[in-house]
Amino acid sequence: MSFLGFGRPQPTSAEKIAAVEAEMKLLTEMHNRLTKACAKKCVPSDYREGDLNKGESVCLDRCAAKFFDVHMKVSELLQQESQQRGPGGGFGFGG
Amino acid sequence: MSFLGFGRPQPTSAEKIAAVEAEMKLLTEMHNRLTKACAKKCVPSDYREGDLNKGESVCLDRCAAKFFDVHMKVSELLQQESQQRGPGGGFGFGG
Amino acid sequence: MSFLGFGRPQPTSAEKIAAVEAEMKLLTEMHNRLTKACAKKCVPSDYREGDLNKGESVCLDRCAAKFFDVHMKVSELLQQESQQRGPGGGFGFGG
Amino acid sequence: MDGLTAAETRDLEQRLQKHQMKQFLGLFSNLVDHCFMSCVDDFTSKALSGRETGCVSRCVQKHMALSQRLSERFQEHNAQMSGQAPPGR
Amino acid sequence: MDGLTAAETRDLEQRLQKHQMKQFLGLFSNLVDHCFMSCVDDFTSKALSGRETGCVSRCVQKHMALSQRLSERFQEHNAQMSGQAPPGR
Amino acid sequence: MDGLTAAETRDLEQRLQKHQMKQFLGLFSNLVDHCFMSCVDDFTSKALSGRETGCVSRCVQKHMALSQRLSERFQEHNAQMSGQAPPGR
Repeated sequence: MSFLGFGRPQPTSAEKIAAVEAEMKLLTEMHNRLTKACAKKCVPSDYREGDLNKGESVCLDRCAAKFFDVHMKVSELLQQESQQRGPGGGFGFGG
Repeated sequence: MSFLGFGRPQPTSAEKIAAVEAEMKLLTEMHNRLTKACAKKCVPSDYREGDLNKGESVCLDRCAAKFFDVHMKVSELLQQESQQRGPGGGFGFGG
Repeated sequence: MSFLGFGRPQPTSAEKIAAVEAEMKLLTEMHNRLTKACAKKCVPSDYREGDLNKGESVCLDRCAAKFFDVHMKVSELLQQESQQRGPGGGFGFGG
Repeated sequence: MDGLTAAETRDLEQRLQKHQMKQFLGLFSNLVDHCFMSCVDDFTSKALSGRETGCVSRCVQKHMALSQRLSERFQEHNAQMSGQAPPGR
Repeated sequence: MDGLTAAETRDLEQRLQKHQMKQFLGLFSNLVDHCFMSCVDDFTSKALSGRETGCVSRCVQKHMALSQRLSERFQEHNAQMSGQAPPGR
Repeated sequence: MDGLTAAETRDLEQRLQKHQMKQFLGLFSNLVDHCFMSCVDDFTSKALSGRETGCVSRCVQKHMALSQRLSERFQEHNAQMSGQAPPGR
């Protein structure tokens, strides 16, 4: 695609589009998981009232903060682990 | 695709095919969710007998009717809400 | 695609690629389900220790064996059933 | 469907067939998982016990019947809906 | 986005729109399933009771508020993250 | 694989790589969700407690070990199956 082939300094348009799309999917997927997890943790499922009360609201804020921290923490742990074990070891589908 | 471009009165074949496919996916997805929900509500998971008994059968029929009603009800509520809040407010992924 | 049309003795490359991809998806999907099921059955979710203990390890091995057996058993039962009822009867999405 | 060429109709059929295959595999997987979780609880042995095997059979049998019955209700509902305005889509 | 032609921008917009539609349908389905499982428990009748209908309304209302609030937290988090090195991807 | 051109082999490799990436992201998400739900229960503060952080670490460690062990069983099973007739597909 790059006419003179100078080491491909720029991603192509198709690659840019694919990257934006992938980013969007990752974000919505994480947003959905956050919502599911924190609804379970903070909101009782009897629905005696329709408004979020103060306690639930505060719980949701803290729950979100903790969810992001666990995300980060698990990501770090998997990176450490994969450096120790090397590729192919440990987590994942052993093809 | 429309050669003389008269305001596109007809969907193209590709659009028709996509619409049939999308309809099919929506229907099977709803069917699967119905089955999952009503199996949980009406059939105990100890499986002491293989046949559906009378009580389970009646429960499944009523469960299906209520599931369709909840579907409709939620759909109406989301429409009301989105008219009140306007686009961008409320439910959904805040980009 | 086959120029002389001799009964298509060989799958095309596109078909081979699709088959490898489908096989891969089936296997990873089954692996994920196995992991989810046996983690639930064998490992308590309080995580007081990080290592798999002896009891958990043995449980996982037996759980895997039983999971494969249930897989086979359900597959056989569905085949029997579909032969008895004929196509269109029983299990599945009734259009 | 109206207005599709033979090639387009074939394309549509292939897509629907692929969709049905996927759907069937999904239902099969769900059934295995559900019957496994409901029926298997003894990990003192590697082989399924008689009780477990029987439970799996009844589980499959009951889910076939259940799925059949709910399909009928679902089709009645869809038939009724298509006689009216489409429901809030 | 920089460096995309008009046709490419349109293509991107269509993909994102399709994605949003899918996302909306997914949230809708989850909401129906969750409110149904939480609110409906009486199978002595075919029609939703007043109690069940009320519960479904409150369930939807609460989930809209909850989703709104978590979206704000999520956006704050993303804004904060993009000011730093990307988080372990 | 036999009979594929170099371009086709590259195409296949790219598809499998994409599949593996997706698979990895899915496992990562499941692990986050599971360890979060299992370990985090105190919402009197915004920061993870020491107990919660420790629990998450052990949860990840145990799931790596578990996943490794089940992968071995799975591969043994597949090897055994491919020596026989394919199981009811």
